[in-house]
Amino acid sequence: MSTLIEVPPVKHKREVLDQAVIRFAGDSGDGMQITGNQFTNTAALYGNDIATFPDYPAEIRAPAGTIPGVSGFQLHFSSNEVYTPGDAIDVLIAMNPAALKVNVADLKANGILIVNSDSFKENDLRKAQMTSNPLEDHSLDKFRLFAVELERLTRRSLEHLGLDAKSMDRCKNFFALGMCYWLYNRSMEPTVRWIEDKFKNKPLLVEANKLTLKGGYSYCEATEAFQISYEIPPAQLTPGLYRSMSGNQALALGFVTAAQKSGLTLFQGSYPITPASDILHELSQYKDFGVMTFQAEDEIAAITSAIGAAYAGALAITTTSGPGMALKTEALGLAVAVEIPLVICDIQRGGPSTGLPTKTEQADLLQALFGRNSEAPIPVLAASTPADCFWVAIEACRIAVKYMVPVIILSDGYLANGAEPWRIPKLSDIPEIPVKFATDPIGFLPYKRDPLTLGRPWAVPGTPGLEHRIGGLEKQDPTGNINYEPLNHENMVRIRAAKVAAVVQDIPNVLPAGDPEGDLLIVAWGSTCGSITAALKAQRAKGRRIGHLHLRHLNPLPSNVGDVLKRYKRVLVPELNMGQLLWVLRAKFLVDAVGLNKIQGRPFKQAELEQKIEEMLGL
Amino acid sequence: MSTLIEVPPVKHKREVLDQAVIRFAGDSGDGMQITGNQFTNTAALYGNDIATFPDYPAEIRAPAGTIPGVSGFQLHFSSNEVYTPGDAIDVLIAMNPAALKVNVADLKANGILIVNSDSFKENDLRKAQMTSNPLEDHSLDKFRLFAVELERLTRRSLEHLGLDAKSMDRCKNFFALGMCYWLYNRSMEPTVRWIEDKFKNKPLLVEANKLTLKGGYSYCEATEAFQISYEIPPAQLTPGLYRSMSGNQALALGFVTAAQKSGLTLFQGSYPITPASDILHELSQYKDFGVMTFQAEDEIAAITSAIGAAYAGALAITTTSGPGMALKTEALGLAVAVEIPLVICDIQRGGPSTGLPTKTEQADLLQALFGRNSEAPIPVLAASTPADCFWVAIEACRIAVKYMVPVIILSDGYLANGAEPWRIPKLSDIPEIPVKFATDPIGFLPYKRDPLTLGRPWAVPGTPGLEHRIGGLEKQDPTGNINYEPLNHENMVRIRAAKVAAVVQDIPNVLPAGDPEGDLLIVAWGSTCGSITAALKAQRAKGRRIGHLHLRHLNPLPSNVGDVLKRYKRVLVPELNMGQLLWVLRAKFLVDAVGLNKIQGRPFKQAELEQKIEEMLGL
Amino acid sequence: MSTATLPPTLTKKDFQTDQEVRWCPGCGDYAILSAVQSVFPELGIKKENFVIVSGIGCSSRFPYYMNTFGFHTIHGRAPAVATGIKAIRPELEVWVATGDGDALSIGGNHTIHMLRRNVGIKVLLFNNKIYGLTKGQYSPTSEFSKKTKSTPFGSVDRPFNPISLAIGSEATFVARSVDVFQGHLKETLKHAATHKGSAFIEILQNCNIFNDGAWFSLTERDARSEHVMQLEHGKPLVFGKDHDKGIRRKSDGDIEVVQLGNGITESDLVIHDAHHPRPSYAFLLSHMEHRPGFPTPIGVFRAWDDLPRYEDVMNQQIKDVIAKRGPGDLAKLLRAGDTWEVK
Amino acid sequence: MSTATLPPTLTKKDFQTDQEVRWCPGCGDYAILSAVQSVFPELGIKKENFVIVSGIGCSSRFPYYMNTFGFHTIHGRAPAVATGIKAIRPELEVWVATGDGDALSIGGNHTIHMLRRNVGIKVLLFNNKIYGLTKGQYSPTSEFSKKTKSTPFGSVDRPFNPISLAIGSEATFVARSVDVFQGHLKETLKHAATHKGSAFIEILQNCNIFNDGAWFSLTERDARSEHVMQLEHGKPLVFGKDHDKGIRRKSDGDIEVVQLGNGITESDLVIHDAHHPRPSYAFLLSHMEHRPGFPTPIGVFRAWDDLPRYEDVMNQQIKDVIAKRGPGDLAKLLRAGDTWEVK
Ligand SMILES: Cc1ncc(C[n+]2csc(CCOP(=O)(O)OP(=O)(O)O)c2C)c(N)n1
Ligand SMILES: Cc1ncc(C[n+]2csc(CCOP(=O)(O)OP(=O)(O)O)c2C)c(N)n1
Ligand code: SF4
Ligand code: SF4
Ligand SMILES: [Mg+2]
Ligand SMILES: [Mg+2]
Repeated sequence: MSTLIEVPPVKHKREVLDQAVIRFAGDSGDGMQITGNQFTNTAALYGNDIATFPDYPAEIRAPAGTIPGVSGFQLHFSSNEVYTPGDAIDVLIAMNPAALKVNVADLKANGILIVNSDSFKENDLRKAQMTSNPLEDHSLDKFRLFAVELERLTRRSLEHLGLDAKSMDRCKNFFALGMCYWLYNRSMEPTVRWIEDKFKNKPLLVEANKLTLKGGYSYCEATEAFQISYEIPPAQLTPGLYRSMSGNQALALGFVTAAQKSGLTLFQGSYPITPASDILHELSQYKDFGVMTFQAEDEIAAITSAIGAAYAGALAITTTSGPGMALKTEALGLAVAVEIPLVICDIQRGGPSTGLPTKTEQADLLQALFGRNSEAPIPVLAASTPADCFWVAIEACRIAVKYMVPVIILSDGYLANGAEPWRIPKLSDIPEIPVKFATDPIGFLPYKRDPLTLGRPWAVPGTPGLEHRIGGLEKQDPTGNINYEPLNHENMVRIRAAKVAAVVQDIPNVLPAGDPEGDLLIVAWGSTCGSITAALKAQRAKGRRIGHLHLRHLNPLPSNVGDVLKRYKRVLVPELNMGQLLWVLRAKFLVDAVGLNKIQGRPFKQAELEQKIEEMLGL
Repeated sequence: MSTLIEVPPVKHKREVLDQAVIRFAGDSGDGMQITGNQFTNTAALYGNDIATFPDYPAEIRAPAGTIPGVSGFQLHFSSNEVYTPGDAIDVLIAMNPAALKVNVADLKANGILIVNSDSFKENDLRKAQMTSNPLEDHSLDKFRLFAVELERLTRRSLEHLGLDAKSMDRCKNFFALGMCYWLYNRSMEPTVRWIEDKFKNKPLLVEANKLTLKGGYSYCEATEAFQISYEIPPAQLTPGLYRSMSGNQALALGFVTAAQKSGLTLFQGSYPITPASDILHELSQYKDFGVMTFQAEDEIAAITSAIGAAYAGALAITTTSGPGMALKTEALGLAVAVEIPLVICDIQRGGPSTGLPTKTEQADLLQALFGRNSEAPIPVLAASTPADCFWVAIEACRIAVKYMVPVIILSDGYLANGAEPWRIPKLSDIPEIPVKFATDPIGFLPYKRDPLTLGRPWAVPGTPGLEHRIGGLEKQDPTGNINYEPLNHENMVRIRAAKVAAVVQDIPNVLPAGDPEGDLLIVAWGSTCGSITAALKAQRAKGRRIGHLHLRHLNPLPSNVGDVLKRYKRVLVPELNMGQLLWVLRAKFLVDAVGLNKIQGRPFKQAELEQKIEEMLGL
Repeated sequence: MSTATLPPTLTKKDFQTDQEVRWCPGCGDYAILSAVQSVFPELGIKKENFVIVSGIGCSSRFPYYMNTFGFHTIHGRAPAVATGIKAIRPELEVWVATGDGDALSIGGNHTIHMLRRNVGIKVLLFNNKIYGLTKGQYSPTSEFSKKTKSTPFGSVDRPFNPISLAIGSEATFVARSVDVFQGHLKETLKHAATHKGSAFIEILQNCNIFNDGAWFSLTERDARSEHVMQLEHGKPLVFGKDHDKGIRRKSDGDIEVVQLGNGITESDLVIHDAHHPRPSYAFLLSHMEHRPGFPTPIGVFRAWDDLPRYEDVMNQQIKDVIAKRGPGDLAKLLRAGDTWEVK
Repeated sequence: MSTATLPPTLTKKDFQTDQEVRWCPGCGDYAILSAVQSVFPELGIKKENFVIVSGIGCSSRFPYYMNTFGFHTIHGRAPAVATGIKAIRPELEVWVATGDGDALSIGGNHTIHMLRRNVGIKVLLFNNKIYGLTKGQYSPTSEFSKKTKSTPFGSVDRPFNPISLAIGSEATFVARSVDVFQGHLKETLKHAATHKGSAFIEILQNCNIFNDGAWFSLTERDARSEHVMQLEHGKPLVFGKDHDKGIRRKSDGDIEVVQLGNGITESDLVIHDAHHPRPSYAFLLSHMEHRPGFPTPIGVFRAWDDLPRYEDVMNQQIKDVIAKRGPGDLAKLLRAGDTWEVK
């Protein structure tokens, strides 16, 4: 039924590669995130390992065609294991001059550059603040440039459907996507399915998008455009069922799972903020799991409502990003004082203040550790990959209810929006989270502690005979009555600290990746894991004796960290901040560790890490 | 005219002492703070060196006679220099059983104990949860107990005046005060003057209070009560004019002085909170100095209104305590980002959460250093004695306007309410604080920096031609336009850090007290200064080679701290927290310093410090 | 009600704790405590189902003295904490004890949002027109030019009228009572207890230490009947020692004070309609005392109970989704979207 | 006004900046920007004396596009920042640009306190009934059961009526206008500019990306005159395509919609009194649109200018104290209280 552009098949070379990095870049209105996600999905379904890096324009919807409006999506797919979205790119799709300008520096020499030549008119160039046309001025000579009239070709594919011009132009990203599918020999099937589902009530749009997609594919097939196409065979991943997973999605699923495993109702108190809002969007869909989401009037109400919910017996969480985290700190102190379970997610972003809301950074570690009045220790966990967010969410909930403490999870913008393949676990493989509410009035005291965890009883309102009062004033141990005596206070401060320290019981000893001893240990946390893993691999392949310790537990630290540090001559701490874990390690272990610090709202490149490693090894 | 109780003079011994520690303790309604302040004033006017420690009951006005209602005031006065209010007490005045119970443990063996025996009836004992009467059960045998019927004697002194019983009883603290004046051979003159002024519109009360005061004095003179009295000669203080000064008062005066020296209007945005409220109370009286005080709806409005005032060209401050500080952290990030001058005072108190509002603690240092989202460095200063608060306030203002930065001042409950003699400076000895508002539109850029301080121009609204926009998003250097470019962000983060680091220019090298090198260096900050000085003196007198470095600048640290640390074998860091400066020193200098940590809502005792010093010296 | 469902009979004593009450002797808070302790046993609610949540302030010490579940939270945040409790346990009876500073200064935002959402919480606002706990600074209800610790030359702030603010925030139940009017206070509390949604009760309270006599013009024996008007649903708006004054509508919709007699009878007066579905009538009453010659109304200004409670809607939505979709299948959720098998 | 005191003549262009305007094409914010840029030159105020303060949100980008002093602060805090500016520099013309989330959700408390204090700030509240910047969550003005990103099954919150809330907070100037009614918007802005104290202007604004058409029932050509009623001081409350409907008082003080004609004339209608010293009349109007058949009023609900501005009282107090005591003598202050000399 659908009329494809019929073109005779052309002969071309086909090359087999390990991996490729492709970046789609265009205006925020050009659908680059969808395009990227489609390619990702197709690659994942095919069996490649993947890592993605969506790079949204900053908070504002900038005018079409301008530099601030550029939206990008990068995908690294491979027949080997993949750790990062890739430093340099093999293929860049640039939908307009602004997208070209912002992204071309990352394209490898001789890389493939597909541009929408229809949008390189004078007006377009001006919006991107370009004085000459790069398609004509030879500035792109070192690339394999393919200037394709995406608009004209798309319109031509669709002219028979009777769509208006705007609707036709909206399809052009799929023309580019079709071209890329051809280039990497991919099936259009998954995207076709997606189109059919997405527009199921709009048959005309189904038709249009499918036609355009196939148009792009056929265009390559028909013309001699590329002369070559690539084959990237599936990767050897651990067997299992996989799906692609972003960090925010994984957190949401992790919390739902923890709720189910603990038999508690999940309560989320939250106030929207980039890049944390998606957790709220996800969880608000899970009403069939009894999930209660409360969009509060501000971050303070978000956390205090969660404290109320926890007090009433819920598995309570609150999710935010840096500035919102700052607003929650007074209430965090209350959670510490009343010793109730609560999980706080901070999806870090560039700062200070409003900063760079859509960019990533790891600069809230010290805030998480110390950002409260007085001595108010809290366990802190950090996720290291998008999919790891799932497991960290579950672990945080487990610690919170077991020790009756608030627990902080640190993620960041890069993890939140980035995706990777996730091996879907069997539910039965995930241990239950045992929860015991206090019910027995005999001998009940609100601050009588479990000798192992030092946790106090969770005595929820409505339980006959357990009526009691708690609050933020210092409490007598174990009655919970208000008490201002000097020694009681010291005792309580030390108990609260001991309780957090006791969480170490649940933390296995850490084993560095790479060499178990040697010349250099890289210690890191959070989203830098992938780049470091890649750098480590490359450097070890060159015979260097280095290890990599990636910390999931930042408070308390695993008990053998000090020992591990001693087994290496030098210690490097790469962070997307000015050296925060570095401080912790130096203070705790008096180790003369060195920081590699990048504060650009972007992840490390593998090359940056390798350079620093070599520098430290005196190479 | 006034009818004193006529009694014949009795012979008694008089002993000359170096020093004494006296504590007045009673119910919050018993006027112990007034009594203590009167004795302090008299001692100061006489020329003794002094240190005081008022110990208020916790935030609530507890029922009369109960333990939580006990209010205390301790005074150390001496003919030598005084550094602390004293560990153990020589004389305890206990107005009721609860006051006795709470305080008697600190009374030296053979110390003088004056109790109001009229309030040791069964009912009184019950309120203090005592089962037997200590005046009868020999539990006080090791003290020199003076059970005085304060109520009866007071009433007798006043019966001719026709006052009601309640009003008469309210005078009884002055009977005790009169006794103490006799005991230490002090003139009643200053207190008589105070009474005359205080009650100037109530002649009957003037009469009653004077009579009671003199009644107490005469009682001692007449009876053989004490047999002995003491003489504590004046101290040799630096010549000059003195007054007694508390920390909160000193901060207020410091800010007014800084305003005058800079020619700026002082704006205070504040929300009441113990123990910071008195700064607001003080400054709100100084309207004749053009001081503008704004009692905001909360701490967030307090700091953001101050940010607005600073933007508009005021010398802006905001004052609070721990929980309020936590609420200000998001706005602190804005102050860092927009680079305006602002001084934030955190009068630390016991925590976490509401904690022990009237007790002291030093546990907000790490909050001050790191309690904000992302990289948002701020200079931090700490005052070390009540009078030092004056100078710290001025210095903070100087740094703020010179570098265009927010500056944090840390004080605490002990400094805030404690008092010491303050040598009143000559105004001409205090340097001006130069301020230059930008006025010239030519070449004006909001983030064009002074090469020395890295400060940006202070361009206040209303200045023709300087219209510009600032905000919390990342800004382009030096235009101030919004900018999300990776390298610009890194550059700006590093400039903000460099600017704070540049403050070191204004920080003189530090010189430890005591031995310039040796076996042990004590490093400390804040209100522990006095106790450490006293301990140091005592230990050095025993021949020990120790030094004491007391840090006023906690960020940046003075540039020679690392060098000083190296000159001692070991380093001890005593703090009223779990080891916060300790962290900083260990992280920065990799020094294996050891903490002495007390978290009891009270200052160190000299003896506690000496014990730890000796332990560290292996004695 | 069949006797089988009757909860055990409770008495005032059951609601008293062993904690020493730490308010100043003579503080109006005692009277409020006593009234609440008297009313709770009459509500037919099990003791363990009461939760009292408070912020910080003298008034916020309230939970310590009630032998129920109690949560003394942080300054201003009680309504938000209580909302979390109610969302999870709608069957609990949650009361908030708060002060004029706690609820209207730092906590103003949570108060107004709780009211607009109609969360089923009862709020007792102890209005002493001062910050008691921090020893006497002016509050958002203090009168203009008041001299306090922080305003030695008089405050420059115009106060909120708590009733007007609550009505402007869409409150469905708004009432006022007075610490020393024990009978009236108890009745008002009982009425509030029967209200399903948010109930906001301003209680005029004397702080005899820092603001003694703030309400004397209403509470002193002789002043009382002249300056106070009791609102009763269905009854005319009458006040005065001899019930000789009333409130009448003018043709422009405004109201005026009239002297009864000389042809003016109670039938000419405004009949109080607490159940009016729209808020403007209650708002008109709320501003009355600012006008010369007008009395201060006490009682229930507004009790409009046609609106579902927030927590019920929240929980119903979950039930509806489950009814429609079936209870969530976690294994399925984890496998949602495009998946692929690696062998 | 003598020509000597006339400021240099400014034009709309003087208020435009070189910064790219980064709102979505078609966003109602453009129209508001244009109206403000048109009105400012007409106010006779020097350009450097304008300060625009904002919080965070699409609407809060406003200052970047105005060639005046501008301060893009943090979410919800603009009124507090602006209060600090006004206190120090009462002569500056300070406008706040804010959104329904910024001003009424996180910033609700600062908004109501600024209004009760009557700080001389003009607040432009861009009400698009959605969180635009964070991509489409419901806001405190979103209608009940609205489906948004964060409420896929419909929101369970009842909205604020911004006008009612402002009046409940003692606002002295309250108005409403609409992005696309340029003439009306400009007139309203001008009126606000002449108000001494706090001026609160709700501007109904279309977010064509996340809440397109939120106000279509008022702004679409045919709907307009049926659903919108323009308030004009001293004029009867009339609306309808043919000016054939009006608002009349009922005897119980309430209002009703009447059809003009058949003996009912404009003289039977309520005459709009924006200057009424008491707020209840304005409050009555503010709730009108919730009732079936009633129109949505736009224009100035209340403009009562008899109250001094906060910053003026603050500064006057200082002047008064100085007048009485003389300017403070610092040397003397440092020596205050008991002093003693050590020789
Ligand atoms: C975050 C924070 N800010 C300030 C305070 C200090 N504080 C405690 S209670 C209070 C005001 C109390 O006034 P109100 O709510 O009227 O209660 P009252 O004592 O009069 O009953 C203040 C300012 C605090 N505890 N926490
Ligand atoms: C402390 C903090 N919390 C949350 C955010 C995220 N945030 C930015 S704007 C906004 C809401 C914007 O809505 P509105 O005020 O209605 O403005 P609009 O974009 O619709 O004009 C939110 C939640 C933030 N920037 N800071
Ligand atoms: S200070 Fe006032 S409100 Fe607080 S307990 Fe005392 S009398 Fe009551
Ligand atoms: S998201 Fe909505 S409010 Fe924001 S700029 Fe776009 S259209 Fe305007
Ligand atoms: Mg109060
Ligand atoms: Mg909005």
